[in-house]
Amino acid sequence: MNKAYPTEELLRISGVNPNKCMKCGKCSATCPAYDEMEYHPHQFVSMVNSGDIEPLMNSESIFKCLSCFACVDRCPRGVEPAKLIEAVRIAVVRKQGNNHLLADDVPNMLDDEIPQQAIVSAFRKYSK
Amino acid sequence: MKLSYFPGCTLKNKAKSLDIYARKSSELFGITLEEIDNWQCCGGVYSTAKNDVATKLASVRALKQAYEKGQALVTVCSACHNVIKQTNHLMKNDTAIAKKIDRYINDGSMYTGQAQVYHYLEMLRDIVGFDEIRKKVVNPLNGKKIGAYYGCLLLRPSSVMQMDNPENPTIMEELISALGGQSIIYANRNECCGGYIAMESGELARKKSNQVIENAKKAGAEMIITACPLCRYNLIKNGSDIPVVYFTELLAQALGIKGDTNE
Amino acid sequence: MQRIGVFVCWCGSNIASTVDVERVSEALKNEQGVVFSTNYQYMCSQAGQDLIKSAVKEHRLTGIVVCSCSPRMHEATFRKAARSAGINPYMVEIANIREQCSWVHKDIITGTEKAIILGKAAIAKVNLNAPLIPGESPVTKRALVIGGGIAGIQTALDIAEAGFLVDIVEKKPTIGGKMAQLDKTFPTLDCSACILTPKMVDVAQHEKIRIFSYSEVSSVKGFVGNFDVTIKKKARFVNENICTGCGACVEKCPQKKIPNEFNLGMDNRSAIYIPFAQAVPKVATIDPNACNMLKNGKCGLCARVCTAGAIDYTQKDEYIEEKYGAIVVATGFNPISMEKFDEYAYSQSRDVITSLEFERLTNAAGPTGGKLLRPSDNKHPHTIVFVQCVGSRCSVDSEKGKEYCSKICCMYTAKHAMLVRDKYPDTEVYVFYIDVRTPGKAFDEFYRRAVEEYGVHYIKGMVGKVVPEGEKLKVQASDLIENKQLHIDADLVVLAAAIEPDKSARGLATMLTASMDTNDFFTEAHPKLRPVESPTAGVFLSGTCQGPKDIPETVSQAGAAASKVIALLNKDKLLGNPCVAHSNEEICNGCSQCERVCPYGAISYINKEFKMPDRSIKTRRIAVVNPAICQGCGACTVTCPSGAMDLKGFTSKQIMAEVDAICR
Amino acid sequence: MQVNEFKPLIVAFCCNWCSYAGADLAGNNRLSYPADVKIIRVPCSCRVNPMFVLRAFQRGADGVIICGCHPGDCHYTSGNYYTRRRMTLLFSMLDYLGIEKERTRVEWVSAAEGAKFASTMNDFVSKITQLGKNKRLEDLRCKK
Repeated sequence: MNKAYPTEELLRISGVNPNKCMKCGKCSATCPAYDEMEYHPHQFVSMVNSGDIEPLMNSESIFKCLSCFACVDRCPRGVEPAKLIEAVRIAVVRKQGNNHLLADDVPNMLDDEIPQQAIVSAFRKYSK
Repeated sequence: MKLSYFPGCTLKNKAKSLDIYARKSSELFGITLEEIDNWQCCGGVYSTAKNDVATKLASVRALKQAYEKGQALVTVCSACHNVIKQTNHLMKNDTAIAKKIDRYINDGSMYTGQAQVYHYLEMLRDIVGFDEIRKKVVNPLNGKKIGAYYGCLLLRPSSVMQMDNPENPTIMEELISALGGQSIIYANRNECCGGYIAMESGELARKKSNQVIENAKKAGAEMIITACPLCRYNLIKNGSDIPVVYFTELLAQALGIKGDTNE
Repeated sequence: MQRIGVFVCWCGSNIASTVDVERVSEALKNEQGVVFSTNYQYMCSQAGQDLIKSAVKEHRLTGIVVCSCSPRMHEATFRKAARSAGINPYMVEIANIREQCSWVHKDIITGTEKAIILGKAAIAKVNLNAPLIPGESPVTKRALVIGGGIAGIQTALDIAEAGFLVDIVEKKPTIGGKMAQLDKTFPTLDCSACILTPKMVDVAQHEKIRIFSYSEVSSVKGFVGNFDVTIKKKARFVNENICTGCGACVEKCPQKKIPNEFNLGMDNRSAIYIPFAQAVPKVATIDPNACNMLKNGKCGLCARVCTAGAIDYTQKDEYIEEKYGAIVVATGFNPISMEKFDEYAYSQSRDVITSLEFERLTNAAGPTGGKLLRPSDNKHPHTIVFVQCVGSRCSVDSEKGKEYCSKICCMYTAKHAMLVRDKYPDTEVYVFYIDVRTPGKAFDEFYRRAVEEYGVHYIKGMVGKVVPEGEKLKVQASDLIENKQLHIDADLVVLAAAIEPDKSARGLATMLTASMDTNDFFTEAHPKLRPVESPTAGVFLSGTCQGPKDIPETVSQAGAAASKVIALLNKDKLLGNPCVAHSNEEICNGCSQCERVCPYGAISYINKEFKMPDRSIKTRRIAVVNPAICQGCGACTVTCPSGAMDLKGFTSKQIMAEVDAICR
Repeated sequence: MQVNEFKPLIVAFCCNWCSYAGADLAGNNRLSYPADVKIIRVPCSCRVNPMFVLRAFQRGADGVIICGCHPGDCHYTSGNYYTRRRMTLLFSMLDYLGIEKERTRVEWVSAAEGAKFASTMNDFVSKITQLGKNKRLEDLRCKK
């Protein structure tokens, strides 16, 4: 289990002010990975704000975000939910033994055509 | 004219044609792309976390080198461009982080985002000019219907990237028409292909890529062009039955540097 | 040398409990110029005022200091008393020893000390007071209304009904504004044209009203009661007085492919056109950018078919100068551009439309004759998605739309949804909302009817992306209550675009020196108590130029603005504020600094001849303040490098004397 | 002159439309602040000539505060912007002359902000009390 991070810390790391959110749900409306996520972008914003962080840290949702910034760009209030998801994800993978992607797993994921870019990106996103 | 050039890891391996034709084509317009010395991989994705400093070092080194040479920095790969441009923006706007990074690099002068960063497409539009390109076309595309695929990295976050209207971009469409092709506008051209999720969840990548391909095809596209090796990989891997090529290949073909790109 | 009387008020116990009034009146007795000092229980009462009057007589007072409550409370009372005692009302100064002394200090010793100092400061000031006489200016009994929408129409009618002349300046070829484009109006669903067009006819027929259509205000000079306005009457290439509006020219015009502004470009009009059947004035206008005759001299068909001989290809822009006593701004609104919201594919699909376009699509006089058909293929849409708050309620840092709520969208969207379900029950209608805001008489009931009786699907959530694919619009949205992402294959998507002030308002505000907020809405003189007046005297606000509002609100504000105008025009003379700036022509060097800081344009320059010591005549440029325009802020007095500019009633010497008295 | 406890002398210039009304509201609500504050009413904060501020210090004031409408709310549309610019310059010059920046202040107080007026004055007086008597610029010839 991942112990909860304090809200303030996540807000500091992400630079996000969740109080700006007007709860319109456009982030979740535009999210391409919505169906794969247990918690959706708008929930990240409201749950971090209310300190309900542990479920987020223990959820696979943090690894489903594609960092495509659609939520950031389309948010009418400038909340930047993707940055908050990134902060939670970093809080998780930085902990000892929490790497989501291990070097040993990689060979099985590869095919002849996969670009290097995919591998480095995945490592940066999923591991310390 | 000489510009600094950051090719990136993939362009040296799987996406060699993105790299080669970018260099060759620019020579035709009197622009030499000078590869940055000892460049390091940008990391593929930009980390937005304020406590993530180390991942920015490679980009800052490249930016700094370009700036010290008095040159703008050009990238072709969407991912590299995204990381480098966002890092540059951060250096310009967050002095605390710029200072931290300065302590790592420790070479006597702090970098604060002074370099100019261009994506190769921006270079074509803003330095060369599409009219100039039009004049140099020897093998026009004869009205071929081509859908530009931007993906997410080129355009977003738009306040930083500032390449084009993030919801209705025109830069690749203008290139296509300069090369004599017919650009096909389709709504999913700025939606994510799935990106690195291909490693983790092939299913999601397939779904996203298919949405792009389907939308492009229904709009009438016979070919898709992209600036991103990962986009190209995802689209092809997930069964695109129309060709997906790098925009530089198309450019080189129209300029007479390369043979037909229709495989 | 002044002869000053000091009157210290107890205000019952309000002052007397924390200020030793006896000691105060005693202490002030020996101040410079004071010849009489007393205290009384209630200075503002009739007896208190009589006390002042008799003291003026008895002690031949030339100045009065009242130590009492705030001047904001009773300055006017004591000035009136002074006048009836025969001295200039501006020889009265108030020392505020209640709000700013007895009520905020607990201790009688400190309270008394402070009251004495405040009294001394007031005495020091009165010593330097001079009698002031407010300037008078005549009032031109004619009003100008800028904008001919429902706001301008209502204001003009109300003013004219009171018997004053009114001119309406409308930049389009016809009056009517946005309301003329609407189909039905909420919450009663009466037809917009049916209630508007009779009013347009009233305007046209009213003997007191003149309409300058296809015209713009090009300059405004002067001040309240005396505005000099130049109106540019754009060349319409048709003689308005002769044209009968028969429409023969429109029919014959070969150039028929011009996007029709009235239908928001959803159909075409000819190069010579009448915007709509009930246009007022009902005369044709030639679009110079489209007319072949005007562009290259090849055509002239309209002139040939016009039996009245009204066509005049040589017509030029005309400038009309007119004087007005009051100006009403009624410049209205427009939906914002959807350029920054292209995730909704507005520029990619003709089937993604704004709500105003939807109005035209359902209007019997619209491009489809009132049948709800998709613009792309003229097919009947079976699934319609309405998106609310497109561009409203955006934060500044998102750099997309407007920060404010556009106020009318919730209601018109409910109206649209309801009308669709009523006329086409086979249509599924989805409304995506963030909040449904329905404050207003019978408004919430209306919205509930849309949901409960008409079965409109209201979904809390926002649309994230619209993807045109084949014949469908794939709408991706969130349903926050069900915590689901929805995918709807829609036939038509309607965007409730935020509204913004008309672009012409900015330039107009500069001409009028009327202030605007950051959104380019005109600001009111007081947000609560003077909502239809601009802070600039003589300029009034009507309708959405002041802020988003619906038709009933617009009409009430229009009437309110009219009543303010009527009250102004009813006066034969206007009394100004005598506390205005004044330039000492001996010192002024005509540097123009004061002119630049004056927010009202009250300062101008004249060349004046001065006799030099050697009897020669020298002409010098000097500043002259127009006391009717000056509002007395004093910005010029501080900016003046030579010290020539001073403010009557608040002269530098007076304020310094107060400083000295306090710091003594 | 016998001084047991230092009581500062503070001159407050208040614009007629916002801050003076704010001060009145503080009174209406009985929100107390030290009697050391003496208010001079001006039509607009932009009427305050730097000369007045200098005069106050010359005559022995320990602090000068200028209160106006909030930016954007000026009754005369732009007066407070002039105030802000002028006073920024004046205050830095005064600082250079040795009159600490804390002794001078520009505050925006609306007619609705009685509480803000009182708290601003309390704060200002306590800051000035800490600083002590102002000796700079004081013209001893003015003292009787």
